[in-house]
Amino acid sequence: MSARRTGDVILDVRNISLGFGGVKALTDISFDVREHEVRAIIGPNGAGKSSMLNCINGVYAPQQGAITFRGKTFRHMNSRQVAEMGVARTFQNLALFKGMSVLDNLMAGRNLKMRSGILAQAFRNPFGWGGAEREEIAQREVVERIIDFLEIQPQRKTPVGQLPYGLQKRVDLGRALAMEPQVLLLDEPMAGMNVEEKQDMSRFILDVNDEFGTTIVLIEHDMGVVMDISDRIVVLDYGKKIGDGTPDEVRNNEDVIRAYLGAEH
Amino acid sequence: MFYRENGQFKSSYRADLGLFPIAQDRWAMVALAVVAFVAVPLLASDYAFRAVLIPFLILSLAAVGLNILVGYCGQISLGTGAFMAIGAYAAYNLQVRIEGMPLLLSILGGGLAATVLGVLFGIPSLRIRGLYLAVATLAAQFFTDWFTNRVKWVTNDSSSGSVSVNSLQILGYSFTSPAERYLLCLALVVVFGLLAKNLVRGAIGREWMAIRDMDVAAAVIGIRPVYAKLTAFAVSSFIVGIAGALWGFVHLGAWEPAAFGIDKSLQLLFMIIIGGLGSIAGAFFGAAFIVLLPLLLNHVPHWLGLPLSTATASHLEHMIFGALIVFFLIVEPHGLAKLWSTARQKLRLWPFPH
Amino acid sequence: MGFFLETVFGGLMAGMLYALVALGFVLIFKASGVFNFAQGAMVLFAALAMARFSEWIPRWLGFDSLLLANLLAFVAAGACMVAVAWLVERLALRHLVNQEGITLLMATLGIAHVLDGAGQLLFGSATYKIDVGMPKDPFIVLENTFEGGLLLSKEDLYAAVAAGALVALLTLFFQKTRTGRALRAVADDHQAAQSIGIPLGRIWVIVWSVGGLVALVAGVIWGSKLGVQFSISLVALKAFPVVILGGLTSVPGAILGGLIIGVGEKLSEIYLGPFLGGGIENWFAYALALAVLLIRPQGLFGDKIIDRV
Amino acid sequence: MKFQMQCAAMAMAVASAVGGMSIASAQTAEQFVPLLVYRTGQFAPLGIPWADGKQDYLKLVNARDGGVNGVKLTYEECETAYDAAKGVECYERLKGKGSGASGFDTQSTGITFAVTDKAFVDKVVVETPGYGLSQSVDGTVFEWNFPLLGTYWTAADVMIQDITKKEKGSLKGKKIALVYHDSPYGKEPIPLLQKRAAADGFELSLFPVTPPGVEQKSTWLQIRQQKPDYVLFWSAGVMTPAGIREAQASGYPREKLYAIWWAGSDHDVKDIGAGAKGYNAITIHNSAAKDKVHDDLRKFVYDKGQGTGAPTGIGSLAHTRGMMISMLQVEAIRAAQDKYGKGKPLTPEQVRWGFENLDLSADKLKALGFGEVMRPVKTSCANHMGDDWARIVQWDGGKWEVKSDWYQSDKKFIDPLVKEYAAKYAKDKNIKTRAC
Repeated sequence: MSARRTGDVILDVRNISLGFGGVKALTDISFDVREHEVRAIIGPNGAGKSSMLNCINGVYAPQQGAITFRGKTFRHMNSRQVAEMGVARTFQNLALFKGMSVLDNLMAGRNLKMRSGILAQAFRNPFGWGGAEREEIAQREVVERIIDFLEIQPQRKTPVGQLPYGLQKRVDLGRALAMEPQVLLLDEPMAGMNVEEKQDMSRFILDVNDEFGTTIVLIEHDMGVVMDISDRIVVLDYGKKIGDGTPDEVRNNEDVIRAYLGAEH
Repeated sequence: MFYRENGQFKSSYRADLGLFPIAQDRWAMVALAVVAFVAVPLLASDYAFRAVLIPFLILSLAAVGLNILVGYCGQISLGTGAFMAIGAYAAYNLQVRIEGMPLLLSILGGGLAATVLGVLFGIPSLRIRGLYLAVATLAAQFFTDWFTNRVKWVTNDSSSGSVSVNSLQILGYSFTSPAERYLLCLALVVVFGLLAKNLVRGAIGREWMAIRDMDVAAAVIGIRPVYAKLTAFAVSSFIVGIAGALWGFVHLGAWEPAAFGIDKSLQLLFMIIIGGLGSIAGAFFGAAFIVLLPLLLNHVPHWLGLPLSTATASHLEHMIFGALIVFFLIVEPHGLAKLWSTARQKLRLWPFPH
Repeated sequence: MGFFLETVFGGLMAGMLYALVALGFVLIFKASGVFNFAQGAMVLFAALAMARFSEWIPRWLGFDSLLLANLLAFVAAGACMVAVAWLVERLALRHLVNQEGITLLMATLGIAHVLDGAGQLLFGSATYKIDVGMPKDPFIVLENTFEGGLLLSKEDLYAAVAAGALVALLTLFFQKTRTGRALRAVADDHQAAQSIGIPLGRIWVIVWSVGGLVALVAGVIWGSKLGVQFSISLVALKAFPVVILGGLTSVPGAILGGLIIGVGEKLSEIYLGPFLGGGIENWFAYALALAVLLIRPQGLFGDKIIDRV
Repeated sequence: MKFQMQCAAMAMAVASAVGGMSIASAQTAEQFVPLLVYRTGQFAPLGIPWADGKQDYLKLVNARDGGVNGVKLTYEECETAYDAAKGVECYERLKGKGSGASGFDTQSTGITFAVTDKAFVDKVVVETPGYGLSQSVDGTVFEWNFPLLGTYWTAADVMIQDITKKEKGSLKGKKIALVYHDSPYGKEPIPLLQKRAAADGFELSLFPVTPPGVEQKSTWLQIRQQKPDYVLFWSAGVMTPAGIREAQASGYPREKLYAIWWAGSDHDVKDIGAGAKGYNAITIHNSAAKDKVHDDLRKFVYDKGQGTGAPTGIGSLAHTRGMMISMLQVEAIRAAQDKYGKGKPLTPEQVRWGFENLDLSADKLKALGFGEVMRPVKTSCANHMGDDWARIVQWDGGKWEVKSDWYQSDKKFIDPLVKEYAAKYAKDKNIKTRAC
């Protein structure tokens, strides 16, 4: 797989602990992510996978630990900075902008790249004075490429709220891609999909990983998929790390097996 | 039949990004512009101008402003009246205190003053949400009511706290006749309406809507809630402030603080809900609805020659108005704008159902 | 010192009445998620009904006992409020389930218009009298502690007691009765409540009726004090800061909030007002609430909101 | 976006056109009197009897004398609910009816502000007996305003005079408080009172009450603390009973309360009954008195079942005031007819002349049936108020009792204020004053 291309550590999570009031969501989690690899985080429900991503995104502020990104270390992240550093994210249960069209959702992903000030935008005009119009068009072109890539041309102007689930998942991915990320956090991108949709989605993910060399951190329940596409896997259970390694290593890890069987029985 | 999109292919994104992508719409707009700027001034009566068109225009503008905050950015405000008031009083002060201050500048100044207040009272929105924020915005309302009443300086030391403005002049040309005043409002409304439209369809508009729809996700893609919310408050209260200045200067001419009380705030909220949240056009629909409905209800007994006592009539008017509001919210929670667009969709395919 | 206590006491008395109105908001918001702007209109409607019935019923039935008249009038007015609740559920709420909070708020504004119109149409728009024999004259206590003693108004005292009693009653109702528990269940989670077979519609009618009765009591108290006229619908504006201060979903919040606002605005007006030119208590109440919200965005007792993605 | 505006325009064009038809129905020998009223909302309790009185008198004139020299009086009510914007709409709707509106009694300070501004352009009369802008007494600036019989300044002045009398001629070192509706209406008397305080050496303290004033505890606690010798009470609507209640609750003697006429109607105190015993109110007319006009009203209107309100309303303070206001309107028309031709409908300009040349002598008033109700009044080009007469009435727990003789405000305090403020207004609006 793409393992051969993996470079050195880009994202390094050290001893992260997070709690809400009394409830411990994460305890002393550490793992790293290498450039260009596909890194999976698995674990039973409530293992704290999403909370982990939320810490990386700066949605939650962990009580302990630090996160190092490209050598810069943060006690806790600030969403804006994270985004500027090129970390994008999709969400477990769709956090799309329901009222906006597919196009606008993706364009929103480009906002970081847009420079024209509020006045320029207000006085935007067909003649391109002030540059707002030109900028819109430039960004629009990028977005259209993503739309083609994800094959959602026909839905361009539909409000995402009206799209079928599978497509919404794609838009979610598209919005993340629009940020041209170096690291892409995917929170259960295939949850609730049928086989075909899953295949499409895995294809997109791998393409992204290959073509743009984007590093991918993936939370997924479907073991088949995980084992197929990921280079290394972190296993969480009840907010603790119980395993870390290549698919094969993880497959033979007692704790992991116990956790999963336990979770099933 | 004639309202068809097919055959109109967009060869460039610019074409597709236009305000009115469909040719028929563009023509309709041109026609409307002609009517609004030429036909109406020639045809409409004094009453229509002063009691209907001018208030309608000004309130539409205010509604556009409010809609940016509530409809686009999802921050409910019950204090719009306050921002109108600040706009009006600030404009008034600029007029009376600075010799030969151009009217338009005063009005803009009013807008800017309102912007400042708006940003100030927008700060809580960074922490307080939803209905809590809504009620909290009443603080702005009541504080301004008091402020404009109590601080003599605001009313240029008028003994009673009421103020009245002098004739409206721009570059020596004075707007006295209702038609002239209507055109003045129309011009300003069109200008600021278009600016607002530009904002909501651009990057900043997307930030606002993103915050409205899913603020966490918005933050994750790099939108700063602080910036988005405060700009929404700023732009919104700027436009509302302009509207307030017009309301005071053009519609009332002389006013007391009560003219911008909480009733006005609620009235404006009605307009955008009925007209359609998150739609510039909706603001105009809503204003039309809220301005016209009472008048029509009020005229109905006359037309039918019903011998209703004034009191009975206005009580019924109240009830019907309230009932209609509820009715509209039930049948079309997304407002008249939604109805309008659905109608256009249908028209596009007519005579075929799909 | 004596005067300070008088002020505080006055504040508490006023606060009790605000709490009473606020209670109506909270009950309805808890169970139906509606921020009921019509609460004020309901107070007016109830008070008008009470005032007019107590005037008409004796005439209809040809007796003249003030007590009896008031009792019957109270029952009749109560019935009116239940009817209103039923109509509101039937004609509005039922069709607005899971709409945005703001839409519901606007709907209640529409309802408020209807109630204002209907109330004045049915019962008239002049000033009417509610005479439940509240003593009006003040009395003095602790004369030997402070010079001049503390001047207290019996009316306020009775009003506050009545309000307090009602609150206690409601608390019992919620804790002890089956309906009460059902109401709380609904408040906590609509879907869940429905799934275990609690009929939402009926619950709403009940809770709006309770809201109506609270409005009625508030209406009687304010009405017997000021006379019944359109303006008493404006006491609702006094209750808003109370509601958000206490937390939209908390009954004890409404009570405590009421007292805090009551005392806060009186103290501010008397000790701060003179420096600002007076008339500040209105916005001060809101400023106070706002300040608290900045520290606790969900109000003193409201439920906390955590983002989950 | 413009499209919607269009819809509005058209819809309204229709609306106003149809509305216009009812205008068309006016025949030649009719004089139109617009009636701005508020029978709903906050101030309805005052507005209803007032409106009834205004309409009743017009009915009476038509029924008894067949109009003014044969010119029938037509009228139309328009509900303002005391709201400025609504008031403007009413004004616009009615100003053109018949041969033009004979004069607007807006019944509201706020509406008066808004309408005054337009009256200069439209050339219609704004009559504000006992309210409105106090400086509009100055006819050289306010050509179209007529604050007949009195303003808030004259009222405040008379109150002070009556208090001075009670205090054996000197207010030195006395404390007088003004508890007022925190709005232009309530603030109007302040400048006069400050002048008075300076001159008579009493201490004036101000207590604004935020509208609507349902809750005044803190105000009256302050009153109780500072113990002013008298309280002038500039309230409106629910603020009045609320205030009286708090006065009672805080043990402030009602005898020391002086209320402006809008807070001195029967409905303000009736239900409080004994609680308001001793409450003083100033009145612009001899409210307590009945006269021929009341009997005529019964005979020609109510007995025929054409009364506007309930017969019990007749003779109530606000109702009488309403009739008086209509009477002034009618007499203005009559005066104008004498000049511009008897039996002809008049334009607003012509009626204005009538207002400016009102001369209601004692005999004239007697003939009109108002002899007991009010004092003679004579307006002029410069003085649009005419003569101001007012007296103090007191609530004895069941009815109003006349307590004082007629007072007239002290011109040496009023006139300079009027001049000063009128000049300021003229400057702000750059109106060039007329010579009189």
